[in-house]
Amino acid sequence: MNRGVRMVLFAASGVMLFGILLWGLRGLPPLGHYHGPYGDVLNSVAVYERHATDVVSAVNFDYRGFDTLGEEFILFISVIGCTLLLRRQKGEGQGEGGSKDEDESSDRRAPSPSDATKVITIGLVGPLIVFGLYIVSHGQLTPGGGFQGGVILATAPLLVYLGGDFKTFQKIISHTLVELAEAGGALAYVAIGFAGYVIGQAFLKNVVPLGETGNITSSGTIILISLATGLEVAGGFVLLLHAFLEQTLETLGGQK
Amino acid sequence: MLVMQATILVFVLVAGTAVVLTRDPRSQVIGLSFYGLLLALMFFLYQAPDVALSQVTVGTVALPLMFMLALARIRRDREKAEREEHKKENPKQARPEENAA
Amino acid sequence: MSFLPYFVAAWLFLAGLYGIITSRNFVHLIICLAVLQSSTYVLLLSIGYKWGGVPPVFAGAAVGTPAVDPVVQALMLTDIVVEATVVALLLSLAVQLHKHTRTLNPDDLEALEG
Amino acid sequence: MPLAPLPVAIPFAVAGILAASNKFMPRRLADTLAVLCAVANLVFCVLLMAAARSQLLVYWFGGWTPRAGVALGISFAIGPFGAGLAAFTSLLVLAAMVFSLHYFDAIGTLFHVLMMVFLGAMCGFSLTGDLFNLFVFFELMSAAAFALCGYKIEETAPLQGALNFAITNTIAAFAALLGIAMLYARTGALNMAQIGRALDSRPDALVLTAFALILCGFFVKGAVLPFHFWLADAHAVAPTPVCVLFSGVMVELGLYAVARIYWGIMDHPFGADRAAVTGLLLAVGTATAVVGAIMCFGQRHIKRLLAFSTVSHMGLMVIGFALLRIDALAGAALYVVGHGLVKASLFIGSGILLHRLRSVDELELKGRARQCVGTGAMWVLAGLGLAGLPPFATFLGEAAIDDTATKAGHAWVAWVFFFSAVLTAGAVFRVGGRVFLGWGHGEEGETGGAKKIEEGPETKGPRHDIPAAMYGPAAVLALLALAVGIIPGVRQAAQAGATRFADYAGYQARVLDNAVVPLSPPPVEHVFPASSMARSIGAAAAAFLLAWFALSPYWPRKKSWASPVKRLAYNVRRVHSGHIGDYVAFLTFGLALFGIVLSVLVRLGY
Repeated sequence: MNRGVRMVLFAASGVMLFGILLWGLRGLPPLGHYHGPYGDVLNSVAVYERHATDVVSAVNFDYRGFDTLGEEFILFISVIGCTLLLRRQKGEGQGEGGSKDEDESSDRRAPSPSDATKVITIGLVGPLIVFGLYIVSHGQLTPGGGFQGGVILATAPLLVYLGGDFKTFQKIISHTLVELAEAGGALAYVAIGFAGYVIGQAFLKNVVPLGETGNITSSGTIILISLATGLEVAGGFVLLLHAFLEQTLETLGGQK
Repeated sequence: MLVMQATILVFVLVAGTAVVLTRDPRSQVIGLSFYGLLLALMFFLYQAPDVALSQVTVGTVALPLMFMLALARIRRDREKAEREEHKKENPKQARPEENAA
Repeated sequence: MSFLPYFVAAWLFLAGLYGIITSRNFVHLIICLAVLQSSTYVLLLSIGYKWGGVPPVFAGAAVGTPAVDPVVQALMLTDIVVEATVVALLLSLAVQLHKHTRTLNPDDLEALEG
Repeated sequence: MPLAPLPVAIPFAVAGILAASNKFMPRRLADTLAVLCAVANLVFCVLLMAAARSQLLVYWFGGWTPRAGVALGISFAIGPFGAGLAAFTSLLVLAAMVFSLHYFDAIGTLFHVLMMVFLGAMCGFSLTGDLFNLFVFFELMSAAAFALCGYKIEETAPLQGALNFAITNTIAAFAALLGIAMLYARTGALNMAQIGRALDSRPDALVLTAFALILCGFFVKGAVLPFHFWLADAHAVAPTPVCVLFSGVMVELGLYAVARIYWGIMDHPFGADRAAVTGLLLAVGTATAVVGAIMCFGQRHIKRLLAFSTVSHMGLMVIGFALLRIDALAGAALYVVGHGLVKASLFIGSGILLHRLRSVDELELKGRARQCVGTGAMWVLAGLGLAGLPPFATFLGEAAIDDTATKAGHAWVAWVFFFSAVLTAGAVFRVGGRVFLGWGHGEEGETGGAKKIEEGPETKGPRHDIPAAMYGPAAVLALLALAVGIIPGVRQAAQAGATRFADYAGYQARVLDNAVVPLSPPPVEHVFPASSMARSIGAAAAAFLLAWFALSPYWPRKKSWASPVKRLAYNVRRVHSGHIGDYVAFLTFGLALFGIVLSVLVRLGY
C-alpha cells in the first residue's frame, strides 16, 4: 500500500474505532465512583494482615506477588535480550575504534566537564544512593519500593559518567558484578517464593514473621522481595543504560 | 482539586498529541520527557504516589536517556556513512582532511 | 468531567496509532508507541479513583479512611515496567537495523515484501 | 506437595542460575541444565494433566484463598487442556533445545536463558486463571520472543521482522489491557471466574467493546486475519529452534487465551448470542485459512512458506473454536497438537537443510539434497500429517470439527479444510520434490515472483553429516503426530478435557467456592463418516498432484501473468508489504471491524 491508501484505510477505521471505544467506555462508572470489591477489601484488610502501611506494596509483593514475579522477569529477560541484541559483532569495535576515520569525530566527544561540575555531580552520587536505598527499604511503609528505588540507584553510576570520570564508571559497572546483581535479584525473588513452598505452604506465601506495623523490618517477605527487586532493577537498568552507552562510545575509540 | 484534575487531563491530552505530531525524534524525546512529567503529576493528583514515583524515575529519566543514547548512536552511524560516501565521490578532496585529522 | 479521562484514554490510543502509521522513522514510531501505552495508564488510574479518597498508604491516615483502589496502582506499576522494557528492546532492534541499512524509514525497507 | 507452581518456577530459577553464571558456565553444562529443565517441566505437566482429569486443580499463590467469593490473590486454574498445552510446550522446548545443541557456538548461555524464560512464560500463560496475570505472561512471552526473533543481528531481515513482530504484538497487548481494565471497572475483579459470575446475562456496550478488544489482542498473537502479517516476517527470519516454538505452540496460545476467556467469562453474557460469535469467527477463520494457503503456495523461502501454512492452519483452528461446541473444541485441541508436532518437524527439517546446504531457498536448493534420504522421507511424512491424512492426529481433529460443523449446518467447513490441506501440503511436497529429488526447473518466477530473502548460516563446524541431535527430534515429533492419532482413548481424553474446559458454571464453583464438580463428557462416536476419511485421503492425493503439476513443464510460467488465479495471488501477496505502517493500519481496521460487527450482530439479535 502506498501512503495515501494507508491513510484512507486508517482514517476510516480509526474513526470507527474511536467511536466504538467511546461507545463502550460510556458503560464505565463515572469517574470517582469506584465500587470495588477487590480494592476496597484489600484497603480494609491489608494493614492488619500484612503489617504494611503501603497497601500498593502489599498488593504488589504479596497479594499479587506472582504478577510481580512475572514483571521482574519481563525486566530480567529484556535486559538479557538487549545485551544479546546489542552484542558486538565481528569487525565492529576494534576495526572502527582508533581509526583515522573516527578521530574526526573526536570533537563530538562529550566535552570535559569543569571541576565545579565534577564536584557537584560526583558529590550528588552519595545522596542519590542513600535516597535510593531509603526508597527500596521503606517500600512497605511509604510510597516507593524495590522498583522505584532500584531505578534511582541505577542512575548513580551515570552521574559518575556525567562527572567525566569514565574509568571509574567502567570500574563501577564492571560487568560481572552487575550481571550477578541482576540475575541474583531475580533468583532471590524465586527463592523467596520457594521458601513457603518447601515448608509445605503455598508458593510465595509470606512465611517470615510480620513484625510490628510501621517498623522497617515489618511485613515479612514483602520487604525482602522489595530488596530483591531493588537489586534486580538497579542491576538491570545499569546494564540497559550501559548497553546503549557502549553503542555510542564504541565508535569513539581510544577511551576504552 | 477538581479543577486541577480536569486541567491536568487536558494537558496530558494536548501534550500526548503534540509528542505524536513532532516529527523530529530529538525534540520528540524532550517532549516525551515533559509528557512523562505531566503523567507523573497526574498520577500524583489522582492519589497514586507510588506510581508517580515510578513514572518520574522511568518516564522522565531512564526512558528519555535510552532514547538519547540510541539517537546518538544512530547519528554517528549516519555521519560516518555520509563521510564515506563523500570520500567515494571525490577521493582527492577527502585525503587532506584525513591527514589534517 | 466524569467522562473526560475515558475520552483522553481513547484519544491517546488513537493518537498513538496515527503516529505509528504515518511514521517515517522507527525512533519516532517507538515514542508514539509509548504515547499509545499511556492510554492504558489514564484508563487504569481513572477507573480506580474515588472522590475524596486518600492514597492507599495508611502511614499517616487511619485504616478505614476511604482510599482509592490500590489494585489498579499495582497494575500500573507493572505496566510501567512493561513500557520501559519493550522500548529498550525495540530501540536495540532499531539501532542494529540502522547499522545495516543506514535508514530508519519503514518506507525504505524491502527485505520482507511478499 | 502440589506441582502447580513448578512449571513456571523451575524454568525461572534455571534461567536465573544460567544468567548469574553466564561468564563461567561451560556451554555443555548449560545445555544439560536446560534440557533437564525441559524434561522436568514435561514430567510435571504430564502429572498435572493426569491429576486434572478428575477435578480442576486450583492453586492460590501466597495462600490467598477467596473470601466470600472475592479472590484476593492470583490463582492457577488447571484443567486437562491447560496442563496438556503446558506439557506440549515443554515437549517442543525440549525438542528445540536438543536440536540447538549444535547451534550458536558463539554466544554464551544467553540463548538458554531466553528459552527457559520463554518456556516458563508459556506454561504460566496456559495455566493461569487470572486475567491480568494472563497479560503479564503474554508480555513476558513476547519480550523473550522479540529478542529470540532478532537473534541473528548480522542480517537485516531478522531485525525488520522482529520490529514488525514486536510493534504489532505490543499494540495488541495494550488493546487487550484496555479491555481488561474495562472489565475490572465493571466487576471489580481480575479473577476470570469472579468476573464471569459478576457479569450480566446480556452483553452491554462495555462488555461488547471489552470482549472485542481482548479478542483482537490475543488474535494478533494468534495471527488471525487481518492481524496475521507479522507472523511470516517473524517466522521466516527467527533461528530454527525458535521457529519450532513460534509455529508449534506460541501462536496457538493466542487462540487458547481467547477460548479460555470465552468459556471462563463470556459464555454466560453471550449465551443468547452464540450465533453472532460463531458467525463472526467462522468468517475470519475461513478468510485466514484461505489467504494463508494462497500465500503459502507462492513462497520460495522454505521457512516463510511454512509460516504461511501456520497462518492457514490457525484459521482452521479458529473454525474449530468458532463452533462453540464441545466436540469441535476437542477436535481443535487435537488439531493443535497434531499440527504443532508436524510443523515443528518440518521447521527442524528446514533447519537441517540450512545446516547442511547453507540455504533455505527452494529454487537455490534444487536437487542439492538428493543424498539426504532420511530427511526427505521425514519431510514427506510430516507433509502427509499437514494434509490431515488418516491416522495422523490432524485427521482426528479435522474429522471431529467437520463432523460437528456438518451437524450444525455448516457442511462447507469441510471444504475449507480440504482447500487449505491441498495448498499447504502441496507446497510442502513441491519443496520436497524439488529439493530432495531435483524435479522441476530452478528459474526465477517459478513461484510467481516471490523474492529471495538472504539467510545466513546458524551453525559452525563440519556440515557433511547431520547430527543425531538434529534429525532425532524431527523424526520423533513426526512419529508422535502419527502415534497420537493411533493411540486408543485419545479422543475420549480430548472430549473429557473439552467438557471440563467449557464447563462455565463448574469453573466458577470450583475456583471461587472450592466445590467438587462432577463431569460427564458426552460420548464420542467411534467411527467417522466414510466421507471425511475419503476427503482427507483425497486432499493428500490432490496435494501430491498439485505438487507434481507445479514441478511439471505444464505449470504456467511468466508469460501467463494475465491468468486470473495468478493475478489474484499476486494481489494478495502485494498486501503483505513488510511495511509496519500497513500492518498497523490493518490492525486498526481489524479492531474497528471486530468491535462493530460483533456489536451489530449482537444488537440485532442475529
